[in-house]
Amino acid sequence: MSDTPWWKHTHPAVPELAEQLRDGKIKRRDFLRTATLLGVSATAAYTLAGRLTGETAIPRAVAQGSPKKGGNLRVSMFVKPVDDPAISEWSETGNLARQVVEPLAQVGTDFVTRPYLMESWQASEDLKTWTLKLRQGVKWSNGDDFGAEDVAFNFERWLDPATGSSNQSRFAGMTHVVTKKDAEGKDVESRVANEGAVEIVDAHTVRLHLANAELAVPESLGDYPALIVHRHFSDEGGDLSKSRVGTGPFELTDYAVGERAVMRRREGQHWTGDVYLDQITYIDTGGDKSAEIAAFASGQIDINDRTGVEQIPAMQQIPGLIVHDTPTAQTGVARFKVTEAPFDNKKLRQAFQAAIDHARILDLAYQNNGIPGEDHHVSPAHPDYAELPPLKQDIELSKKLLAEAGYPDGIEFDFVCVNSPQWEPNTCQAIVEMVRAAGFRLNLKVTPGETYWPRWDDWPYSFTSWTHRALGTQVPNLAYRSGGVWNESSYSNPEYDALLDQAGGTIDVNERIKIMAKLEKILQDDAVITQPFWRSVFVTTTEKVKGFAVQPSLEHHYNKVWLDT
Amino acid sequence: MAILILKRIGTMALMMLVVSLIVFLLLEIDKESVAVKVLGVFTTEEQRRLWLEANGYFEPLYLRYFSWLAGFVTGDLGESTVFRVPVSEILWPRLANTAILGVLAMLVLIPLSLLLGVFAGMREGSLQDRAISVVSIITTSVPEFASGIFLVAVFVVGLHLLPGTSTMIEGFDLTQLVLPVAVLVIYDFGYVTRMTRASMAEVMMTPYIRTAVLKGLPFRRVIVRHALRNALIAPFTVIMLQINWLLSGVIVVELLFAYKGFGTLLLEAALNGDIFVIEACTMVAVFVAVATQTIADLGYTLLNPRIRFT
Amino acid sequence: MENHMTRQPLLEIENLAVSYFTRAGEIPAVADFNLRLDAGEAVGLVGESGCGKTTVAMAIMRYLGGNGRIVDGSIRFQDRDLTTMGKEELRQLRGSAIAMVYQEPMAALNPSMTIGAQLMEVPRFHDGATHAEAYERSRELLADVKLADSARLMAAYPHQLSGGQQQRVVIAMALLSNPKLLLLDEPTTALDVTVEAGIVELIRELAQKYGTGMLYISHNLGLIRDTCDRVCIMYSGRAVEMGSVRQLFEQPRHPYTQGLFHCIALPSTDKLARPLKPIRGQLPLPHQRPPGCSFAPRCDHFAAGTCDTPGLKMHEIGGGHEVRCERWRDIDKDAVTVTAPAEAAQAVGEEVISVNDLSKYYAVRDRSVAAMITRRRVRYVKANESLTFTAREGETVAIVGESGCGKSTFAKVLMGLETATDGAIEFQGKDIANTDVQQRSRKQVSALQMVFQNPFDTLNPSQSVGSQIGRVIRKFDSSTDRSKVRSRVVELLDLVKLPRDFMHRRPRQLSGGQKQRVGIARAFAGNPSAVVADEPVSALDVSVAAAVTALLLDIQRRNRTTLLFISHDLGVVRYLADRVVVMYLGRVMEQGTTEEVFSPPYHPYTEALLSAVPVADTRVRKKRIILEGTLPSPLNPPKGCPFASRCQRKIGDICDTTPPPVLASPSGHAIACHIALAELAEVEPVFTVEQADAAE
Amino acid sequence: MMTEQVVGETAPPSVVRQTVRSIGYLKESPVAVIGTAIVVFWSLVAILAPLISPFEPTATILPFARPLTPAPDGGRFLLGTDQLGRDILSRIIWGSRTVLIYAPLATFSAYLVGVMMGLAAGYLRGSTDSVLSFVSNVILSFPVLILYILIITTIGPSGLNVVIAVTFASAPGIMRIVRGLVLDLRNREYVAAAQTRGESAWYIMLCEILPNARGPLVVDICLRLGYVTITIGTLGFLGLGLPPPRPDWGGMVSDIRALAPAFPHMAVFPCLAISSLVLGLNLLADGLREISLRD
Repeated sequence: MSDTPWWKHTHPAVPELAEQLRDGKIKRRDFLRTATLLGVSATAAYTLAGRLTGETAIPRAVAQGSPKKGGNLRVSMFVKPVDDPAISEWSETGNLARQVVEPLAQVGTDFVTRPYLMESWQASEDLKTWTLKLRQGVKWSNGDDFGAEDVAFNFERWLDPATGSSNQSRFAGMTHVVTKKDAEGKDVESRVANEGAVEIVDAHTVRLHLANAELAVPESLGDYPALIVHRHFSDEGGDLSKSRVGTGPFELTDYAVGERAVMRRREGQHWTGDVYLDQITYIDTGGDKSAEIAAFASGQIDINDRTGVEQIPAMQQIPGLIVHDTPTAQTGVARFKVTEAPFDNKKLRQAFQAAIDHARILDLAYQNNGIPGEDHHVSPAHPDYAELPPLKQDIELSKKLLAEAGYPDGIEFDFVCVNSPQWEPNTCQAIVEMVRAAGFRLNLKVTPGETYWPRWDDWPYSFTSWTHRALGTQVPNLAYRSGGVWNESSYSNPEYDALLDQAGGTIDVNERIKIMAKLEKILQDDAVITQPFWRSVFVTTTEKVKGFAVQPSLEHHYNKVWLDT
Repeated sequence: MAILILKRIGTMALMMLVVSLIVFLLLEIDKESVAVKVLGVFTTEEQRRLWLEANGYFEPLYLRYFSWLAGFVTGDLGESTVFRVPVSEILWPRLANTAILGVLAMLVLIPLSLLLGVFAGMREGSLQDRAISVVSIITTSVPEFASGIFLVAVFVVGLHLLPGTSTMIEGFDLTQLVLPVAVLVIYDFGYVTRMTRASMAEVMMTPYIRTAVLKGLPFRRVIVRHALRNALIAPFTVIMLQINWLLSGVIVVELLFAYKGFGTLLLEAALNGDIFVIEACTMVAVFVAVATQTIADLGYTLLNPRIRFT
Repeated sequence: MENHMTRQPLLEIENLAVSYFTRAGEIPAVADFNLRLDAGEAVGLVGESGCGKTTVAMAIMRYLGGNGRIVDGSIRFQDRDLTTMGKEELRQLRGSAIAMVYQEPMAALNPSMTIGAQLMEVPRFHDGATHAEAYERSRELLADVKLADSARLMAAYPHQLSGGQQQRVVIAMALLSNPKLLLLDEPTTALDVTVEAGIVELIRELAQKYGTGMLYISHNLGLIRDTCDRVCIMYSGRAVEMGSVRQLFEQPRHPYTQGLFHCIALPSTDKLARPLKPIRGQLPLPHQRPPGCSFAPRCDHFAAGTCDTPGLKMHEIGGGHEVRCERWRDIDKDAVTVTAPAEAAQAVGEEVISVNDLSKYYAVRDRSVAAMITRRRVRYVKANESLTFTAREGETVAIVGESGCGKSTFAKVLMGLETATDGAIEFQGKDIANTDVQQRSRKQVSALQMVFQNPFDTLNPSQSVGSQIGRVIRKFDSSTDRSKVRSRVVELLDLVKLPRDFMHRRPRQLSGGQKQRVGIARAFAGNPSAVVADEPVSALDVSVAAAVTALLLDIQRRNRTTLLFISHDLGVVRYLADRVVVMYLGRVMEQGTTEEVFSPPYHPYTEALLSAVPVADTRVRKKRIILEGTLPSPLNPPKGCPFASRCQRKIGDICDTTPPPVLASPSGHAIACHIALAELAEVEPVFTVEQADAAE
Repeated sequence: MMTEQVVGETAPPSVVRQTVRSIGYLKESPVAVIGTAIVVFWSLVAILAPLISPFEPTATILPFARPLTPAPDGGRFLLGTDQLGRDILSRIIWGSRTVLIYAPLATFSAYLVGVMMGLAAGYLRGSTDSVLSFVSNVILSFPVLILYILIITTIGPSGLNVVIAVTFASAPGIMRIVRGLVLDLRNREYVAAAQTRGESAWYIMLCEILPNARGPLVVDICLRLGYVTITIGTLGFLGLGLPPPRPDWGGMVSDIRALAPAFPHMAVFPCLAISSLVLGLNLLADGLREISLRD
């Protein structure tokens, strides 16, 4: 993508990382991920990694012949409302907006976060101060220059509680809680931006001041609510479908929510160079996945937003279609409410764990498109992942443990899961069938999201899907720390919490991995969750679509996509 | 007649009022759930309370109902929580799309089923009667989702003859409506055909047809002049009721073919808890149903001199 | 009587056999049927339901439905064989040379076409008339069938006409193309008796005027006597006797024909002098017909070896009189004297029911604009107005009137299904006019029971006979002892002369007469002191009706039950009633003993009713009074005398403006009329017996 | 018209004989015979499911097997397996249980309510009739699938709720039919006879009127069973039906519909199952109507 010169003032941890990489103490992938997060440019990281390991580092977006100009890329996707990217809750909204306005950073198809509207970022040693060096020469479509003022304006909006942006919690370190009295005199708490949290250093440099250490700032800047709008966005109505000023290569020309969105390439050269497509047409084919297949079959679409794993076999049967995939740290876990009987019985949970064959579930429910899980919610895709001895299914052990737990005749309980996407109930059904042999008689209760989500952290035993996060500690912090905001299992273990704190403060990857190994082992041994697999995501295209690769968050990076007609 | 029309319209208004009350109570009596639906599951109680306060949800229920109703009557249908636009902005175009689909389906369905029905009922028990009856009973037994899947498998995936979805992105395209209309007609024509057949057969048994035959009229004249008019009174009502049914039938078809109509709007709204869209869609659907029922009643009166002249 | 052999035959039916083909196999409906009909001649085809008379007519029309077929014989019309005729030829004949009049005029007319359109089709399709010609001819014929305002009628729909008017339209339609042959299939059965009289009169006149040959199908011998030259009696698919009206009515030869005459209550005869003698047994089903004579199982003259040999033929017995009976020579032709023992008139007891000034109004909400303006939103149908009469123990009181006269409403009030608007009904010393049946004591309810009109409706089809009777017993005796209930059911079945195993039968396994017997058993199960019988035999065939009537009277006499007999059939009423109440438009016109009512002085309405009764007795001469106009709407009854609008003896405006006084004789004979009693007394009696030497 | 001989037969007919007779009755219509055969076939399949099902309906064995593929532990997947490796034949066999439990249950429940409403409205008339008729008109004015979607999304999808929804949505239609029949039957003289002996309104409705309305109602029950079957299938298809893993024909089609173009066997057989059952019920209704018209 962008060719960023080597930034001299890298994070102090980088040389150390490089050393570890060279010594083979960390994997190349881990190095890349951590290094880029700390401010090393991707190219630099790749170059460095290549130099250090002797491998040739080539990004996944490989050349596929010589690009042709022109053409209309027809994309099947839910056409969600495009109003204010900052408050959007849907990746689909982000994908529409992304063609018009652009982020400061972008997570590439290889999981690596790169500067986008920035030339580079630099974090302080304590990870509390982040300096963003903005790209120069980028123009807004109305002719204005893109600069620090725009970025500051966006941060201001994100952190303003009135905006209601999810970015406020992503950059929680830049805010503090205030208490106000409402009309009835009751105390109302809300978060507001810290004084001086965003500092405009010069026209193309912005510095962020955080109250606490935060490693994931670049990834947050690459998330879909962090698309940068023009500084006059609010004055022009705060609605992207009306005020269509952007830095992106396309402009929104026709749009009907729920039906279609048409993007036409803007006049002039985009700052990333040639953009091949003349037009992108987003077509909403509705919630029925078979409609999309029919649309592919009759040549009505060229690419879809995402391909459900259940669609793949059908897609593969249609000539001229290619199913692209990429592994992710997205997963789903079946978790016990460990504070509730009978799940407070550790033996019982371990018996359950012993009855699971993770690879088999992956095969049945996800057609083997992923990596088997290890019941500790840290992904091999994470830089700080520590490899543990693989889990093995052992029905006899399971039976024995179950008997020891006080259920020699087996046990029956409810298992709640949401009805869509379909891989979730499928996974649950595979689990139910699998553990039956060990004496677990599970009553699967498949409920609609409307029933499931209001009580999602309340069910005694249920299945929840989790999206991927940059670092191995992030999900455990949310989900398994005592009193964690999303601690659905109510797991509480001071030792685990302490290790989490320790890992959070450890930048040295090897050190961190050592801590992570303990952390992972604790959760695995406590058998709080069954995590069947880490799943891949898929996108289907026709053969005509070139220059495409799946981005793990399913972002649509179409600048270099072209149609081979 | 004018009185009758006024009376029917009065009944209709009363009906709509009651329906509106039901819809309102069903969806809005629990204001907490309204807030959850509008603001999302992950909002705090505080946020919901503020929203409820701002939107007047702490008023007494009957006041809420009246202001809601007033909004409805004046065309303020609220805002879609999923689409974040006023409901009327999406509802009317979607309804128009469904109307196109519905009218096309009716244009195929009505002549087809009346023709077959009359043809079968004309000579009850004949070979043509048996054949038509068998076909119509079989097609009626196949659910729309099944015939839809098969038609797609055959005509789209297998033969590449027809477009698989009907999103109408490149503008109106009649070929995209072939399969949706086919699915609707296949499921429904059997019913109307059978009703027409039964009605025709019954008329053919009546003494006045005997009178006409024994008057020495040619068979054609007996059928066209004497039988048809009487035989078509019952199917007329049935056909008008199909409009009500069509509002249901389009849901499956629109979903299957990604047609941007009223049915998918309602279904998606229902699945996403898009409460104001559900309300508006339901009210519109019921209005269409009640209106067609009213028209059916009035038409029945017009068609049937026995009622018209008493 | 001319010798028909010399005349040109119009229709000749030879050896006709018609069968219906069902899943059960071939069902012969008509067999070995011969008939000759000359131009201008009227032949009556008589028989009870299921005898095949309508099949004969439909065979002539070649309209036998999907499963009927002519299996043998020929039907020659003007020397052309209809049975082999091609479709187009047949079509041209239908409706032009041969036309038909049907039983239900309302059903025979297309409800969604105007009268004019339906009439005009005939000249347009048969004579190629222009629209204007067709219109003119149709309008003329409407005038011919005595329908006033023919232009307006042309634009009217059938339902806007009364039954009598509809039948006139059907007749006009039949006559439009000057048919040579007119088939009339029970053309007056669905009509009220006074309307019937008008239609019969019209048919007779028109037949003379147009010189049309007529085949008149009826179950009513009285009507045949009034309209036909010759008669053919059918029984079970075969003609059993044929001859001129006089031959057949005066000297019936076939035992079945004789039996039929014994079943008819003639208004000119007395029940004590000439009791009804029902034919025993019942009509065999087509597939159960005995070999030989079908009537054999019911015949008193049956002789084994003679009557049960197959292939019995008609025997000519002179003058064109034929009979299908092997033993006709052996049967005494005057065998009419076989009479049941005459029963003495019974002494009547004390008053059981006393109706006093009873009125029943139904409120009708008028939602028209006119009503809103005049603020007369609620109007009343006066179904009963000021009824006053009594019934004593052991007495039979007949309530007579045409449909819509309020007799059924009265029955409902009496039974407690409705409550009275005004007035009182004293029953066993208590006023029950305003007591709903639910509020009445069990004793009151069981003491007042009812026999219903429609035999096909009177029993619950989904319960066995025994359980239906048993329910009544349990209800009234509150007896739950199964064996006691059962023995009482058996007792009741014996009472109505039904086999005991009928207890387990379902109603659909019973014939109409048997059902009506069960209905009677049910009514008498609680030992009632009064029974209301609402036209109990009007839907039954004559031979069955006679038996049921006789049974009812028998039980009534034995139990000294008060019987309120509601009927429109004056013949039956004369035969069985002690006292008669004549009603018109909800009011009592005349009441008195049977003798008083059936002889002058008559109320003009009674007089008209009596004259309308067809009499199957050639010796009786009958005065003809044809009532004009239709029944006024009960919503808007005349201010004065309700009968004024149709009265043949109307004396002036007083009839329209002033309600008539009730003229009562000391004996209790009361007439509501403006004409003085003395004047009415001088009216010529309706019936006069021609020959003094009548058999009785 | 009389259909049976009047002679003979002295013993009271037993329930068994009555049943035998009513089955014999069906023979009069070949259509009814075929319909009955199909319905009986599926009923037997449902009853005998544990015996005839070759595999556990929820057992995940071998995904994406085409029909006739041999199973790893012996046996054969006659109709193939689905994406989770479950035997389709076994799922159809067990699915017949779901369908033949919920459709009749829902129909029965709707009938219970509808018949009571119809009897009351048609027999008692007056304000009872006005109120009940208005209520039913209001419910019937909702397009039926919309009503189902509203109810199910409000109370959530489950077997019980499907029954509740069907009851709510169908009872008014049943009420109309029953009311019409009652309006006719209430004028019968045997009803008048019951009234004149002072029977209570409910006795008359339930014992005098209802049994005689059964002819048209049986026909309607068959049609409605078919319709409810389709409805449950359609709700399953829309994702509002009976939740997995209990096999349910509509749900089976819904689950794999994305795969239908590639693996037609996964869709064809459940669709055939549902269509054939509905066809059987429709034929049975048709035959019953034909027979009733003949008498």
